[in-house]
Amino acid sequence: MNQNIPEKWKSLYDAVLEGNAAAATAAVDAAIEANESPQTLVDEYMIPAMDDVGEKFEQNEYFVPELLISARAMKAALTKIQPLLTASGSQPKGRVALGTVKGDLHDIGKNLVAAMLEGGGFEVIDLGVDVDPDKFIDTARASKVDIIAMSALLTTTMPSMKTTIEALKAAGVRDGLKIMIGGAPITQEFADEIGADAYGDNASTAVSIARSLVAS
Amino acid sequence: MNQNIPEKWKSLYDAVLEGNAAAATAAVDAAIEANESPQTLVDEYMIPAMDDVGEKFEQNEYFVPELLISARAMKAALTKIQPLLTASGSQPKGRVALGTVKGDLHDIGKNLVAAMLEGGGFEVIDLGVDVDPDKFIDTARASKVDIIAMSALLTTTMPSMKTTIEALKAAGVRDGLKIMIGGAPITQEFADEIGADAYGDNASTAVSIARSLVAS
Amino acid sequence: MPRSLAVHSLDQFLFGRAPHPVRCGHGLVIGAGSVVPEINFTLPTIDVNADSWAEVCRQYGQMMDTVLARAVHLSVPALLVEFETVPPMTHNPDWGFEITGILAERCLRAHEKHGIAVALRVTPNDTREFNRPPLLRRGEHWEQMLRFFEGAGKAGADLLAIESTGGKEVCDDALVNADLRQVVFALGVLGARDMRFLWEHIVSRCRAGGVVPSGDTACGFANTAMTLADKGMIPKVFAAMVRVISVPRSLVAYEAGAIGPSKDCAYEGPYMKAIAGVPISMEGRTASCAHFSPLGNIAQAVCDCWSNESVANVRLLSGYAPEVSMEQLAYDCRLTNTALADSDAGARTLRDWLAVSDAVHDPQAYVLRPDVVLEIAGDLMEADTPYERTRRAARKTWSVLRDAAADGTLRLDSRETRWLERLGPAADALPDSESELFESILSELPEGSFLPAEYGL
Amino acid sequence: MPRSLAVHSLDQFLFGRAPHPVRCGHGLVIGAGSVVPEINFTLPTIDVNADSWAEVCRQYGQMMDTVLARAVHLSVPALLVEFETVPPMTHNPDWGFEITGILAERCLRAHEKHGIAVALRVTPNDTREFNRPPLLRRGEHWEQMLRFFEGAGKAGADLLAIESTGGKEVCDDALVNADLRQVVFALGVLGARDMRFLWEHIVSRCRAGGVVPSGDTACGFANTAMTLADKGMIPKVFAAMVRVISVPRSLVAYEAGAIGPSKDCAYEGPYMKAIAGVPISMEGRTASCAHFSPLGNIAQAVCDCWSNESVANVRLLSGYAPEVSMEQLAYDCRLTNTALADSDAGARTLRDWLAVSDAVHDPQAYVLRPDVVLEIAGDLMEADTPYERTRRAARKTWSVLRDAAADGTLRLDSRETRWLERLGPAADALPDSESELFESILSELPEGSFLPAEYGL
Ligand SMILES: [Zn+2]
Ligand SMILES: [Zn+2]
Ligand SMILES: [Zn+2]
Repeated sequence: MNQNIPEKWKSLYDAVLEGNAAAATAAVDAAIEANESPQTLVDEYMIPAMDDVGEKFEQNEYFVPELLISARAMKAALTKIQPLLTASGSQPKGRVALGTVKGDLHDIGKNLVAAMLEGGGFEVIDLGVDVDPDKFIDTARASKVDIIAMSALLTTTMPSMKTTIEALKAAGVRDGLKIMIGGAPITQEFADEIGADAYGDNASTAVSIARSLVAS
Repeated sequence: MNQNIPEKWKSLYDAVLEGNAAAATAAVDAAIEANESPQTLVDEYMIPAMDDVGEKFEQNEYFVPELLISARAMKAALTKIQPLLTASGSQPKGRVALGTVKGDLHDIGKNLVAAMLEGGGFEVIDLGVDVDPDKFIDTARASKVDIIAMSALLTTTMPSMKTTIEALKAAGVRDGLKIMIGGAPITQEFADEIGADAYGDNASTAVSIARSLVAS
Repeated sequence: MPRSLAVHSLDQFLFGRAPHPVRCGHGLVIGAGSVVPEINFTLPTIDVNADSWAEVCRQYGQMMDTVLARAVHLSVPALLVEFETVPPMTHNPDWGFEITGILAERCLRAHEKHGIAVALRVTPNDTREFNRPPLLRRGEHWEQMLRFFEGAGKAGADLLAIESTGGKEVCDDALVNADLRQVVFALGVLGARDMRFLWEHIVSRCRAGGVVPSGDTACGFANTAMTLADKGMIPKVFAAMVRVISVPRSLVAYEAGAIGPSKDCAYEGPYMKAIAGVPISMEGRTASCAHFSPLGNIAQAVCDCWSNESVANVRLLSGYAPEVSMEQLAYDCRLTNTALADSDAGARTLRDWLAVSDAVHDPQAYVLRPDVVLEIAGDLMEADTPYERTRRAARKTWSVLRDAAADGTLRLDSRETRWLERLGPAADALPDSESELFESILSELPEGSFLPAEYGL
Repeated sequence: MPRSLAVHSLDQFLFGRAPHPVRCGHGLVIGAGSVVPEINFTLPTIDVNADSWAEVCRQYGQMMDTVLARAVHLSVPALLVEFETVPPMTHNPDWGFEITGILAERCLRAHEKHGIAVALRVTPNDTREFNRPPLLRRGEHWEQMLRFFEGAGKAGADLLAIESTGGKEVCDDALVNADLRQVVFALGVLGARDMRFLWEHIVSRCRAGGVVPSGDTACGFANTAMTLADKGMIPKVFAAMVRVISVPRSLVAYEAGAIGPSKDCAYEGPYMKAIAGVPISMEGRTASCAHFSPLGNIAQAVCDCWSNESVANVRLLSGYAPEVSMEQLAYDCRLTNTALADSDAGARTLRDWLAVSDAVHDPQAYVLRPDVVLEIAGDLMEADTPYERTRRAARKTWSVLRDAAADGTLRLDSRETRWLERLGPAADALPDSESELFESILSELPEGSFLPAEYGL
């Protein structure tokens, strides 16, 4: 647990931690009114709150539904803050395009990763399921994407990950971004083999992996 | 079963089939005495007998001990015939150097393959167990070897097969010979991956594999 | 619709014996006095396309050969083989039929040569969800599925099954949010309605083609919940409720003419057997190659087929993984069948050990205890419609779990207890009528989450 | 030497309960009233050398982590972990000790955090056979093995075991030739003599190091025979005789001070338990990942630990193979322990079902039937020396199999029957004395097949 949350806007931290969206947006309003820096609110209250939520999940105190409620409170607060951040020239943590690969329809893991990443301050472009390599390429070209995240749950769709990475290379967009992959049959060995930059074995580690990818 | 064994020296065929070494050598003596061609004895009586022994094994009529008794009868007869064959300028079916790879001590499968190959008319150089790549190379250089056969029974010694093939390449002797591999954890996929020419999943298929390798 | 259960007493609720046995394939009878292994296998990592097709065929042939050889080697008297297609084989039914033929031919040969009783169950994919939101009653995917149902028998299938997914588009999110109301809607309203439509089509095609319309599973719903619970993502008490909530939906297949065995991954199977009397396939500890579960032993308690769920054709130290599964299933069935051959009392003793050994550890196991199954099944069959039964399933399961936790026959940690307390009010708040629930859900779900017309709504 | 058996009656011959339980590790007691899972795992395809060492350590750490997590998840109360080294780790004991430390530390942490009773059994290789013919009492390999025995306790081992191989250099050929006399010589003379030498060394080192000297196995002999028989290479009746012939040899370890549990792959274990009263580890259907066997159920009948033999760390659909094995073992042990908790009569019922379900199908299973074990064990303990016991083992087993085949309690096909008829005279022809056999074998084996001095001959 983060011990040293400043008292000043601790109500914002608490609101996110408890998953109270109304209280979170109210706290943001009050802080902005008092001329607090939006970046400070994000970095010193909201993200620490989401980190602590993740910690509670890891420690078997929270279940995912509780974590999603916090992520929604986080998102509500971010929606208020985003225009101010943009105006002040600050960037989101990073932009992630994610999808389940061609031929595969599994939603849940991908959706959880999307929610976790948004809760962690990332901007997420969800491409859905059964995503064609071209769609990943088009997205990488059209938006400044930092990370492409792919999911597959079948041994027969795992090869689509490789195909997609090769297509990204062929299209000349591979070098500008990082690729993370996950899903039940995926292993670190497979990630290495197909040239992905990272592998996550569950949704809750996705945020820390994404952070280290954009930092590197 | 071979139906059309000529009556003339059928006693030789029967002796090998029944694993009677004394009768086999006696039959060889009689045939040579009668000026029969040694190559005919091998091709039309002895090898068909061993093929039928193999067939009986495949059909669950014989066990390996019975097959080995026949192989010993075959070998006894061949020992008589070999000098005559050499004198007449004919060659053995082929020469196989075989061994269990570096780090691995498993004997049985390798020994069975050796016995089967000898029974099938091959000349066999048994290098033993825990065989260093250099020993394979030296043997390939010193004798005109057609096939190198390698065995491994451990997941941790399988990589020695790859190392050995690479060493044979580096020594410049790989191209002149064929490589067959086997052992419990080995698969066709693994054989393909490391560049072996053939994979056998049991000792009784070794002869037909070796024959097709020398024919190709 | 009969309100009484097909299984009249706990004493008659046994593995290997179902009120209405199913005859199929080459001499196979299921539920007639012994437990039959059901072997499943799937491709290792490979892209299924025209280029890889020869290798795909080789893989299936090799898997079937090794599995049959092992079954014969272990004197397995009777075997059910399941071929679950991968989506390209449903998109292109001819591919699915080709593999079906490869497997069926080997089954026939093994039967003729070794006398093993054997049947082939084929399970095409429910590819309707390739549209998002799914088109359930029209479109390319549905047309190809119909083609598959029609042609499977000629291709060599003895039984047809499916893991249908109507309502999953709502259920997925509901599960990760542990939203009981939405799960009840997804299964008790959407799922049940789609099952009625789908299974009437399947049954008519099967009857025309001489194929056994076997069964369905709430796999995409309740097993997803189980897997999420196993990973610590959602409460086990919630997953246990989802399991029972799936019962009225899965029952629709049998009301529409399916005769069993239910799909192996349908852990709601014991309820199907209790209510409809059909033989059931179940999977437990020997399916841990496919997924972990808290039901390793109890799943076997009243099974008629015993399955490994599915295993990819990877190499293990002894041989290929499908052979390994075959051997494990063979031994497990030897044990249950030895107990059955001993005496009914003996079989009941083994059944109860299997059940007791798991039930206290997990609410998902607890709701499969044979006595609990009969109690809850009796309660939900007091109602006449899928929705009303589903509502009863939620309420009754909740109260059963609460009582079990209170008297210690079920152990729950504090996080689970906290959630059990929350779920009671949620169950009580379920509206009386399907239409009332539909109206309120419509307003809370994002536009386009599902297409009401696809459910006749 | 006591001629009476440690297990006095069939009623007392049960799984989970041994006359002399073993206490070891963090709160673990084996044979004291419940069956304990024994989990084993090994590396996937990898060359073990200095370059790959970091990856090797990571693999072992990951395997131990996933296995312990699954055990805790399933509320497994007690667990035995076996670490069987690969030869480079015995050649270089420091490598073996490093992995031992990695595993031991995780076991301790799991015990402290979750209360699971757990112990680590370490099994170095018998690398003496790297010399051909083997040097058994001298040389580099033997020195390193001694170093391993001495240092294992400090490195974190709670128990030490070995799969010793003295006599194997003669046995291998004898097996494929189905030569009974030579097998008797390899096990009853060479093997028994080497066991005496080896185990006196192991026991003294273990006592000095505070480590439990657990047990040995005739794996390289009788399991080789079983595997050859499974592949149709040698007769099953011969393999069954080899199994019992290995008993006097394996017994030497316990006479020399080993206290159990026997090694999992020692299917002669039931004889060890009957005669010496030590708890035994066994492996059956849950070890089919490692090797197939005709003993899937019967192996469990009187086991105290229940093992998966070994599984490589490959990925399956659910997770890694070691986790899968852990889950399967956990459920199997839940079942036996539920029966034990029910009543002694209940446990006997389950024991008998496990035994009966396999015994009729294969002579190798038949000789493990608890009643047959007691009958044969009693007979061979009438003799005082390993050779005389071995000769009795061959003769008695043959007559037991002949009677069983005659009265139909054992089913044999015609090829097996033909071999059974051959093996009787071979057993009868075994000479009265060890020295007589030694002299005649010396003259028939090629020079240098084995070194008599290494056996004190
Ligand atoms: Zn399923
Ligand atoms: Zn072993
Ligand atoms: Zn072992």
